[in-house]
Amino acid sequence: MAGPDPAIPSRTLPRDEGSPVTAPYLQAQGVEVAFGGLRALRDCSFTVDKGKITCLVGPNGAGKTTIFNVITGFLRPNDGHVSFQGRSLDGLRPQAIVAAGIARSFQNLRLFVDLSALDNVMVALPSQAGEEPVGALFRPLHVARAQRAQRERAREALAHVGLADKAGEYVRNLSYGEQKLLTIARLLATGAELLLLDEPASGLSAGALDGIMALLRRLQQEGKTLLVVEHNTRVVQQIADDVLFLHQGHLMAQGTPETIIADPALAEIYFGGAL
Amino acid sequence: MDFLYSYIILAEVYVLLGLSTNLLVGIAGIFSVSQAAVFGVGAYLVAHFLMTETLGFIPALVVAAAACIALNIVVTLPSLRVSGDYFVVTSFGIQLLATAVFTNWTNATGGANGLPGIPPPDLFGLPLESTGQLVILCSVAMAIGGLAFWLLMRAPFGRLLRAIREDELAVAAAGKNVLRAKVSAAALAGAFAGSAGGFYATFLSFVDPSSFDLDASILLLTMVVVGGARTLAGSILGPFLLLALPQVLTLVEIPTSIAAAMRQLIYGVLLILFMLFRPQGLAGEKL
Amino acid sequence: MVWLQLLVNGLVTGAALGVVAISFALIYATTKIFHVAHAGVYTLAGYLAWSLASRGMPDLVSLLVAILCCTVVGALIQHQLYARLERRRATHLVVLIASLGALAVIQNVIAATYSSNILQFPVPWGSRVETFGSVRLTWTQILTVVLSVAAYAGTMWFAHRTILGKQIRAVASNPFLAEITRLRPQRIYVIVVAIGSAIVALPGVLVPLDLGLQPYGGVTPLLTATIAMIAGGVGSITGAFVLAVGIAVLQNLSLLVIPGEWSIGVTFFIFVIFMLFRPTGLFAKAR
Amino acid sequence: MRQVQGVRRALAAVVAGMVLAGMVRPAAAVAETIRLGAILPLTGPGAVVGTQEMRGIQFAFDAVNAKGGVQGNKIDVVFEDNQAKPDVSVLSFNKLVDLQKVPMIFTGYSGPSLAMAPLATRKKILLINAGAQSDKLRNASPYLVNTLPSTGDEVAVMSKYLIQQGKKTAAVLFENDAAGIGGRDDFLDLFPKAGGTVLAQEAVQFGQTDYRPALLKLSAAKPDVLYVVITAGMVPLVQQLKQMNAGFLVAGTTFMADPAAIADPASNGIIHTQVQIDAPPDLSTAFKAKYGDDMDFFARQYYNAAQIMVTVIDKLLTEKKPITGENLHDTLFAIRSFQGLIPMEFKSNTATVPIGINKMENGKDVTLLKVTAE
Repeated sequence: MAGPDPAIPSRTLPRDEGSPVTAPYLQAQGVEVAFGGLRALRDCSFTVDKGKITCLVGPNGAGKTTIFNVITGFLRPNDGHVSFQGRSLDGLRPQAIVAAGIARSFQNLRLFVDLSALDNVMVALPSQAGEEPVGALFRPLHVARAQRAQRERAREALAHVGLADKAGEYVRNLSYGEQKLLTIARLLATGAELLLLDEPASGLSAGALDGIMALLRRLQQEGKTLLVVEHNTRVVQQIADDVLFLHQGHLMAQGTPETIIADPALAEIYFGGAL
Repeated sequence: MDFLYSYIILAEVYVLLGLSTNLLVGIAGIFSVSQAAVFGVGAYLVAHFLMTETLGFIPALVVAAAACIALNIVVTLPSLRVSGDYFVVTSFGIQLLATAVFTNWTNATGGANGLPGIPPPDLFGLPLESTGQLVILCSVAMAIGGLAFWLLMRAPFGRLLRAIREDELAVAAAGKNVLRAKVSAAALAGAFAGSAGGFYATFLSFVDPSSFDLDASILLLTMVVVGGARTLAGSILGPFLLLALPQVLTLVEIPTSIAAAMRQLIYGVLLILFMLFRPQGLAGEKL
Repeated sequence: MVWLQLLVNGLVTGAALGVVAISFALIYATTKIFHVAHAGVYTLAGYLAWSLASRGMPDLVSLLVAILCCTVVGALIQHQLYARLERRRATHLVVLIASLGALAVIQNVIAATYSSNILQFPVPWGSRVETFGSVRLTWTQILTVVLSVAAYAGTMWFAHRTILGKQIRAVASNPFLAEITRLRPQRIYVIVVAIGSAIVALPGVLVPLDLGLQPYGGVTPLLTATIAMIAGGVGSITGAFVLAVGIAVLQNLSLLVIPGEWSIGVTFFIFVIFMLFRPTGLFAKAR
Repeated sequence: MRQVQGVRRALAAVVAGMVLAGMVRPAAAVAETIRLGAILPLTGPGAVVGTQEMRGIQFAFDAVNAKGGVQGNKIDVVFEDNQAKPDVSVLSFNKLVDLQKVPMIFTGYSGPSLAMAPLATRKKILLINAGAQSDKLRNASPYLVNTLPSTGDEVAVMSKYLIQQGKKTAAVLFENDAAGIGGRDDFLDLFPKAGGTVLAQEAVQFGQTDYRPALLKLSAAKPDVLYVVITAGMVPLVQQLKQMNAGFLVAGTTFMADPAAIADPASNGIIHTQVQIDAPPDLSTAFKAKYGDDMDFFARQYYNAAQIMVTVIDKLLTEKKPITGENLHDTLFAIRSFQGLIPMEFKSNTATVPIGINKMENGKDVTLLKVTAE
């Protein structure tokens, strides 16, 4: 299937008039982040191409999650810029960045455990009627109607990740693998076209691993761009079009999975540093 | 039947307050112990307008609710900046500050003497004097409040607030404006508490600072806890039961000299037992 | 020289308040429980000592027995209430409400046993006056300062120089890590609350020695102490003590510029503003 | 659906709550028991005074009942705790009147009494206040009767006395509640009228017994006299005054006459107005034996008020009139003069009682002179 799934809302941003059409899809330039004395990111620069699956690798503490936090507006960098489709994201709040078309998942999932799977997805659907009190109070019928449509869209997002039959389940009753899929359904519901996934494959059984990788491939085919933090080299080799190697908050190398893995210096850092 | 009526009226006023507390504490997860202060501002404002005959009851109620919306947004602002126990202490501080203002701003509040002789509520110039009429008025108010609460909770807004209570960061990552939702919840809670104050002042025809102190805030919290957090049923159940409890306890034969302390003691024991064995209250969801 | 006497009085009140603050800070920093029932333990200490002293026990014995009893009560609250809640994975809110319940129980057991009259200690030596230049202090006040400073020094020594103190600080900084290293946080928690209760028993006896006993009198000192703890930076014993003294001095001196009825209101107003702009406290270490 | 079910359950429970609330003390009492009510603060900070008031009433009726009651009718008093709060008072009032059918209620505290006054007028229920002295209570309701003079009467007497003694400048220390503020307002009004000047005033919170900052500030104004209107915590007050070694005279109202404070040597030289109400020694002894506390001013006041009710009920029974609030009210004013613990006369809703000026000396409270206020 080519092109975005019609069930999943997708937004594209009008490009800035002046910017050349060739502006990188996602670009980080000289990003600096310091926590107290620790420099988590230093002069970190890279680009991500539209339509690709880009994997972000590097030893623990290399700053992978930190760069996610910077891109999605959870963390203000001390210096440097991030732009998306030629438009600067500097100073934007997380919700504005989601509206611009970038959404992220968390390593520790951060699902709403007291809500059903369906509600978890519905929370993320953009601009719903009755999401503010005035509409909820004074246009109840309109809200109810709109909710029926929204519920359908959420169900489709669930179906997309293979959780169609779990819509009514509470999160705490789902298996870990199902919970990981649910976070992806929640990401899809936001309608973002660039998805930032933080270790989507960690802690999964071999079977579930294959399922996730197939799902990521399918999302790519549907026109999504993926930036994935991943430790598992097998996963990286199988899904990545492009690999960013981060070390001590700095981009060490960028290339295809084959070139990165073949580089003995990087392997030394990666495996040596990890031990 | 006046006793039963006044019990119902008072309970209904507390139901409105319970809804307010439930919105803020149970649903949005902003643990405020200063709701009685907002309640008090509503009561004093309505009292002021009726005593100076500047406004009728309904317009006065609307103005009071609007003022309390603004006020509640201001007093919950620290919760956006500090979290958890820090906000609890800040909120305690706000409550004590409000009590100091009610007690000492004598020109506006009558000070510790309070404001006696507040006229009964009127509907477009028609005064409602008998307790029977007041029961109807307050029942209608409670029904409207309950309906509003129900509508809010079943709308996406309710779901958003529940999600925020669980994980603010995840809500922000889902592209939602957490700040706006919290401020909206605070505003609504202010409207509920402010109008409850209006009904309270006109029913009693007297207000003084002791009705809006820290104990009142804690009583309110207890009502929500016992009734049950986050549900309409719990918000109704709590006030009705807790206001009846002292009456029921008079059935137990204990020496008068210690009866009152014993009653409060049982109250404390109930709180502990509920927290230990039924934190969801009688008809609510788990806190 | 009014200001000098005001300053000295503030230092006396503040020293006692400081001990309340460090006892609460010790408990809060370690267990993360907002232990409101601590106000009850504080009050209980005074009543226990009063019972013994008025039955002819030597004053020092009364004090020591009161401290011992409070230690046991504190340990029981942690072991029987908070630990149970912890096992049930109760939220912060639930624990706080249970603590409020425990406070109500202690206060009303006291009120039922001793009545709610203000009781005076039968110690004639307490009101004897010593003159230092233009400053006049009672023996009780002098004793309060000496013992409070000693309690502060003792707590500092305990926390930094003893093995148990170091273990407590380890658990406070990272309970999970401490668990791996087999420090058994739950056991440490019981010990910490017991020690905190023993410490708070000291001002619990000294303050009523000067100002009389009231069953519901513990809440305001505890809240003020909490404010001192937060403003001083959670985890800093010195910060809590110094800020408590500072607040008491300010409350005393503030009378020179504002009417006394506003002093509590102003304290909390400053605190609320403070929380908006520097929520981590003055003495907090950079993280 | 769950929500709707929950609401239904809640409604059921609400009904159950109402039934429970209505179940209070089944009205199947003995026929010849006369039931009266009392709404007093029995918990919270106000309980200090409320408990004494309750004991005074209970002590009086226990004595009457022990002797077989009033013309064979036992008197039963139902006590309600209002925590000194107006809203609880209104609820308690309606409960006592509707469920217990009481014709009269003893009250104390200004706020609660003012909140109940309109209801008393409407329902013709006699309210007897023997504790609160706010001036607003004088005209709050024809059915609200005060068995003690208001603060204003005491302040007037003291102001005149102070000026006679050549004390022309004053500072005021008052409790920040209805009683204290009322007294302060009276003093600010009446002391200048008598020819004096008020230099400074300072408030303290009820039950807050650290008076030192306020006292220091007031003493800095160098007044001839410090006028004190505080209802609780007298012992710390006199001790702290002694500690300051201030050069001014200390004067107060009836509230000053706390037996523990009088017994404390630090109180030497303090003067105060005293609403005259004495208990004979045997009565005091019996009271102390029963409750372990001295029969203080409030216990005596409510004991006296209870005796007034006994007299009124006795007359009603003799006249074979039903005991209703209206009849109690009318008969009280028909009798007009009572000889209880102190002779008092009801020219208006507020009794006219002699007021004394007392001085605390060596553990005793000595009456210097007696005046009857207008």
